[in-house]
Amino acid sequence: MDFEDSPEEAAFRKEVRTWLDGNATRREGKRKIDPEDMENGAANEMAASKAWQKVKAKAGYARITWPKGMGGIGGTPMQSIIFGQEESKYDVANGGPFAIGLGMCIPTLMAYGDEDAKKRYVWPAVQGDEIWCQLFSEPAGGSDVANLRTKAEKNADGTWTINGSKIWTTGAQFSNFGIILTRTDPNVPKHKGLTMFYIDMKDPGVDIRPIKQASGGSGFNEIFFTDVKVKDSQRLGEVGQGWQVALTTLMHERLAVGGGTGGGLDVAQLMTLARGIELEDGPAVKNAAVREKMADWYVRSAGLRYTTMRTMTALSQGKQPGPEASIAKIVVASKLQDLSAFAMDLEGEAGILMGEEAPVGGAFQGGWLSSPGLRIAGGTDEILRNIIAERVLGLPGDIRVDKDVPFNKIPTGR
Amino acid sequence: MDFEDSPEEAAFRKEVRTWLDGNATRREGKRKIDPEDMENGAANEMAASKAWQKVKAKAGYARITWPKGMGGIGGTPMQSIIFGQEESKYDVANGGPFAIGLGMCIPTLMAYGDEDAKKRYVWPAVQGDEIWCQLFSEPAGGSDVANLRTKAEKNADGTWTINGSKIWTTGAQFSNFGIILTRTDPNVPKHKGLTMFYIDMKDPGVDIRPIKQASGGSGFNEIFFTDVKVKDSQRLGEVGQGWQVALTTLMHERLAVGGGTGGGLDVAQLMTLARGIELEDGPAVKNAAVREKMADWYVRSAGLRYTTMRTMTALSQGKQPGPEASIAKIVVASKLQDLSAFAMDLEGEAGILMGEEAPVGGAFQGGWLSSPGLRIAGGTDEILRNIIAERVLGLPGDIRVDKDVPFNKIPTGR
Amino acid sequence: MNFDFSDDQKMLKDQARKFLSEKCTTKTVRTVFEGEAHHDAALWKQVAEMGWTGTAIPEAFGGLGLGYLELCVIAEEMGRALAPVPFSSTVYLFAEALLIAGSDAQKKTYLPQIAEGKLIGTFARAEGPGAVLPKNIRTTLKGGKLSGKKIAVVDGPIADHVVVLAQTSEGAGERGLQLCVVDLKGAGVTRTTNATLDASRGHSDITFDNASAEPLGKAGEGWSDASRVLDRAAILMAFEQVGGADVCLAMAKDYALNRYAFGRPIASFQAIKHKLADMYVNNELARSNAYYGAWALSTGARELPLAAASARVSATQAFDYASKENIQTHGGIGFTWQMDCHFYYKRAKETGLVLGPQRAWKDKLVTELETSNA
Amino acid sequence: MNFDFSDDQKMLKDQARKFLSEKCTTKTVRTVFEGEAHHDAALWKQVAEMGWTGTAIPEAFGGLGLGYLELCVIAEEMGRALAPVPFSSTVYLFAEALLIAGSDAQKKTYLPQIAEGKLIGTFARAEGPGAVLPKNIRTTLKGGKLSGKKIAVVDGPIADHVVVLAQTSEGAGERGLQLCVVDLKGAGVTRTTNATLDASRGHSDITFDNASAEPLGKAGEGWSDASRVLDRAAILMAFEQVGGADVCLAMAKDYALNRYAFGRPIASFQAIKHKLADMYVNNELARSNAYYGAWALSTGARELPLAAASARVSATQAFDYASKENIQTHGGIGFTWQMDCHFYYKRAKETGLVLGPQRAWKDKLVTELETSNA
Repeated sequence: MDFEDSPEEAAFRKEVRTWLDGNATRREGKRKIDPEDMENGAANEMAASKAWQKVKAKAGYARITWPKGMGGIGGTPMQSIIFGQEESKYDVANGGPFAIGLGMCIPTLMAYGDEDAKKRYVWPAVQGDEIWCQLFSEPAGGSDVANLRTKAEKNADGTWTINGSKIWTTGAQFSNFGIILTRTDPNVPKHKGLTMFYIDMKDPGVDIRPIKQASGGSGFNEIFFTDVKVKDSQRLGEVGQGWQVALTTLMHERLAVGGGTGGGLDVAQLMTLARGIELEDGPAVKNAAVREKMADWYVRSAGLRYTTMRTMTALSQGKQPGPEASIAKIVVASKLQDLSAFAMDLEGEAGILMGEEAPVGGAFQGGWLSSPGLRIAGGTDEILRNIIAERVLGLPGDIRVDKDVPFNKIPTGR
Repeated sequence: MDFEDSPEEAAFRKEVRTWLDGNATRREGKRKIDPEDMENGAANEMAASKAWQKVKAKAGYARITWPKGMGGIGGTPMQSIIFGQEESKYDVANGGPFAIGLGMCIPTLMAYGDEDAKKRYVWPAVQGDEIWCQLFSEPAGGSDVANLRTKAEKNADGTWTINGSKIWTTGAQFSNFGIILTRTDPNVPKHKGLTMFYIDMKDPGVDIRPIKQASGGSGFNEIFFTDVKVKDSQRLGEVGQGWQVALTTLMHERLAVGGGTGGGLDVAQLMTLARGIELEDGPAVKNAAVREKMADWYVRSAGLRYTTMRTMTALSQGKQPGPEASIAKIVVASKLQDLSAFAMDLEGEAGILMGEEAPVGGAFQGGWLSSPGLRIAGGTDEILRNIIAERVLGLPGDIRVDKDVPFNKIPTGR
Repeated sequence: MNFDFSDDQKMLKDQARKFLSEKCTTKTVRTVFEGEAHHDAALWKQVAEMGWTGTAIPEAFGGLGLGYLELCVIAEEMGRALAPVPFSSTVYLFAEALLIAGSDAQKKTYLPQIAEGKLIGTFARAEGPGAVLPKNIRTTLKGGKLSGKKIAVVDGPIADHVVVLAQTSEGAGERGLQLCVVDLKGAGVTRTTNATLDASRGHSDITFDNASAEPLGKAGEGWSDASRVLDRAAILMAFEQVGGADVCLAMAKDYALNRYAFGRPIASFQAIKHKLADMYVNNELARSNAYYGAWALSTGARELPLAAASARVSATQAFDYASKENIQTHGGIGFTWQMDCHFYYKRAKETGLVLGPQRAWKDKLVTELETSNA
Repeated sequence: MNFDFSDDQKMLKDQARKFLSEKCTTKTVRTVFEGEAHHDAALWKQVAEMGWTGTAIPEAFGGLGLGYLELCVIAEEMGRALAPVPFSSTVYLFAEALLIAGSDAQKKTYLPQIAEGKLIGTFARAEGPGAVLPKNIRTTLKGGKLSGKKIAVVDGPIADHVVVLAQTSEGAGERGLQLCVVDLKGAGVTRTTNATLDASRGHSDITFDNASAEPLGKAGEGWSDASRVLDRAAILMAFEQVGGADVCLAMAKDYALNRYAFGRPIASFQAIKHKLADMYVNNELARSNAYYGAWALSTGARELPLAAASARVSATQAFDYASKENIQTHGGIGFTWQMDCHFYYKRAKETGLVLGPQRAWKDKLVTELETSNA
């Protein structure tokens, strides 16, 4: 048991460092970017991201596990982790806007698109010229993703017309293309009547509206489609096979979101706060109730950290990663909410203040405001527990009353 | 808003006190009885209970809300609460062994039995000469009470023969009679094939075996029935109507069990312990973590106490009591488990000791050992949450796959 | 035994609910939340016209002299409606401070104006993060002049007067503390509006630089006077919190019954059923603790401090849980700005901190227990 | 990066599981639990014959010299099996005390006997309820004579020798503390067996009345020596706890899949599914913390104290939760004596208290954090 690289890993890390030194500058501490800003596509950061992505693509570091010439070097998952660890020490705009496109959309396109499509779209996406988004969720869907109503109707000339709306789409406003899951047959059971397409997000029939969240930010969009025409060649997979196609895509999503650590707000910041606050019985950091909480949360954070190391070990041994991502989000989201609320309680009357006026620059208020979203996005706490129970522990799924029922006969709410 | 008796209530309380002074002696503190002992029917306590019950029955204080001449005075629920409050201040054996019989069995008999049966059984039960038990639960049943297999088959001569087993029966070993829910038709859906009887517990075909619990005590029994013959006149309600009859009985049960306060082990005892224990930062009672927990548990106990007062107020206004009983057990059972475990943790290495050697005479170890049972008996935490969700909040029941399915076609486990 | 509100009090409650359901919709709340104003002046005017601000003020001082039980039922409705008006600060804090520590003359000066709704008052105690302790009160009162800074004062931006906890002689700790009243429009007073979680209420830091202040109550009694004010306010605020928590449960229940997933209402999934059952249990316990507080407040019982701490802790926990799990029950849509869920999530936190954090009240509660079963 | 046990270590683990599944069924545990004996002597003999007691003891002292990672995998299996043998007391506590503070001669005297399974050892620290603090150690060591009383000593009834934390000069506090070894069969030693929660292990109070004792390590270093022993034992015990917690999850899962209510396995109800999911999450976190502890233990890393506290707290919480919710998942039958669920419920508490309560370890954990990110 050790935390050392294997000889091969060490060699690769060395190679990566050399390359990074030649193509970027190291930095101390965190790169200054506001994620909200990022999502709203602040022009300069976007430009920087695209530029850096291009450099990585040429060198084969954009998608390390992909084949040579496609932005990769046919590397191992461990190698991309190593690259990520090293890259994070340099002052570069690494990849925010490309994660979804390269992580979910392009793999789907590569699996189901025709040769022309791959020729046309993969490379521009890999080197960051074109950005993709994922259009699955709908207002009526939520946890029941397949319960979607956006229609794609086939026209006489073989083209399709899409009408409907999607929601919770990240980065739609600066995306060039998107993969969209549509209902092409409402007369068959829910999962059977779906078909996947890719569309041009700049189509005049696509209306993108940001969604303002309770936290004040607008990381997501709601999108309305009005008579959006797509060629049959933009279909990914067979008609009615959309759900199978979507599963390829979704496989990746939970891992992506699951990574979310709640902005790194954790026991360390709580201790910083506690050191500066006085309570009835002295400094908060010496208060037994505060110490008890710090310990409770620390062992959960540490447990997650070392669980990740177990996963990485599995990866470096060529094994499949486990269900850690689901664990991570369940643990992190509630911890963020509880820890932030606890910290605000320590702050007392000052706990309602936000921003610069607030202790620690309002870090805990920020965490508390965003935590309800983290408990929902990418799978609610309840769905994640179901996933662990069913996929990890092998317990039965919930009783399905909509099974084998034609979609247009499934009961719906008001 | 006040805690005073209404003039009528005050008058009744005075009358009760006078009567009690004339028939019993006041005492300080708790009466010394070990509930385990009680359930095992320690002869002397049993004799005392029967004697006192007889005195109350004659005076109409045995079942205050019942009619005159039947052990009651046609009183209000509030009046029986008042009597109970006053009675508890006297050194009398009040009613343990009769609670189930008079609270559940006899009311069922009075509702469904024939005149001869009422003549024969009600008074002896009221004045404590005969004890009744309730025979519904079965190993296969659990939370799904109606899922019972004990068979009653009709004989040519019109009598019935009962075979099967029941479990979790309180007081069976010293009961004279019991009401038993049986399956008379396995070919119809679960709830439709049941029939209720009352039986003689001294029948040679009735084999009573105590169940030893994880806590060491044996408050319950498992009972096996082998060819127990009963007359058709011992049937309560129509054939196939057993479930409706049982509901009459069960209505009362949860209230009965729900009252359980977990042996009164609460914040007061925790404070006593905390006053005597030293921690890293001084006396435990001054330790912030201990204080935080004491406050958390205190507000739940206080909340329950005042919820009971709201119920009593409703009663004294002639309204129906609410679902407080379910709330009480959910709150009390988990609190007992958590508070006991917390106290044992405070005791440190000494926390594993039991009985006299242990701090506070092992009160917390006792509470911790019995708490898992309290979280299950009379409705598990999960069932009680369902009850609150469905009966109080009006949320839908769980999806029922066994609905309309003949009993003998319902899937069963190994 | 009559542990319930009277029929008259229940009628008053129904009136209040009817009134607020018309005059104070969540649109009203949203307007203040998203706008520049720190309260809804029109609503405030009407609330005063209903006489609510004078509910517990004796008739001798221009109030209705109805009593605290009546004020409790109104508080619950204000809490349900998230009413964006300076009711709690003016009525639970400022008015009670005067009733507790004010001279007859002071009562005559201020209470009638409150009853008429002509005066918005508030209460200022904290000077920074952490526990409010006698030794941390650095705002000084000398010769009728007040200097120092108070933070996050509720309704500070719109208040006319404030009761301030001040130190009359450096280093004297509790012995030197005294309350005083300050006219916020007077010289030497600077207010900076805070950015806070709950924009449906206004808060501000207030700096005093030799501002004129009239003493309220005796020097050396400021700390105990303030505690008594907070005890009373905590009970009334607990009713607001219970009202808010009940709305969250109702919202979650309504949504869960009408939102379908997998062909069934999400209310049919145990994960949701049990969540709502837990909300119900917390809310009922909080309500019962609040009732006991109401009894103690209305009778001036010896148990008042313990009852206040219990009501405060219980109601804060219930509102916190109900408001956050209401969002969770709604899912993504519940976290959008356009839905109302977040107003309750934020108000739960605001009401939970503005009279002092749960932590401090728990400590106080146990102190009361120590003495009561000592 | 190789944060996993080696194939050899995994093979050893499989052997241990196979061996214990044959030699230590729950019937074995039940026999000790219900009988007079405080351990299963036959099993203990076989465990020693497997060489397990000498796993981490250097070959120079008659051990296998395999190392701590090997001991961790065996510990996990002992925990799964609830093995009623004095393994933790002899191997994690007594042997480690000697390795940490013993002279070469002392190691030569005792360690080979442990490796051969000829000696049962234990460790005695607490003298009463509450925190174990230097000033509370009243057992005195003077001129090779020990006097005082230790309570609830694990395996006390069957131990041959004990390492005792004693005070060498009254009132000296930590500066006067020293460890010493006592032969429990010697004069001046009285043992009273305790009635405890977990009858599958023996515990006793031990009174020393001028009993001969040989000093172990230096005077003044007893407290830090004891802490180092406990850190190591906590990590090894964490593996036992994780093993036990995993069995509880497996039992609950198996029962829930095969127990039908309302025509379906209870495992299909979300109340059960989510309960088991939470168990799984806790167990995985505890396992990962234990792995980190194993790394720190095997490398003697600077992070050892923090790693030990984290492993201890995490594993104690996981075992507590899994063992109590396993009973809850079983319902009434799970609370009967005849089922095995209660053995785990009780062992969870025993393991959670015997090396000191969670509370104390949490305090220690935060102290480590304070210094580490000071």
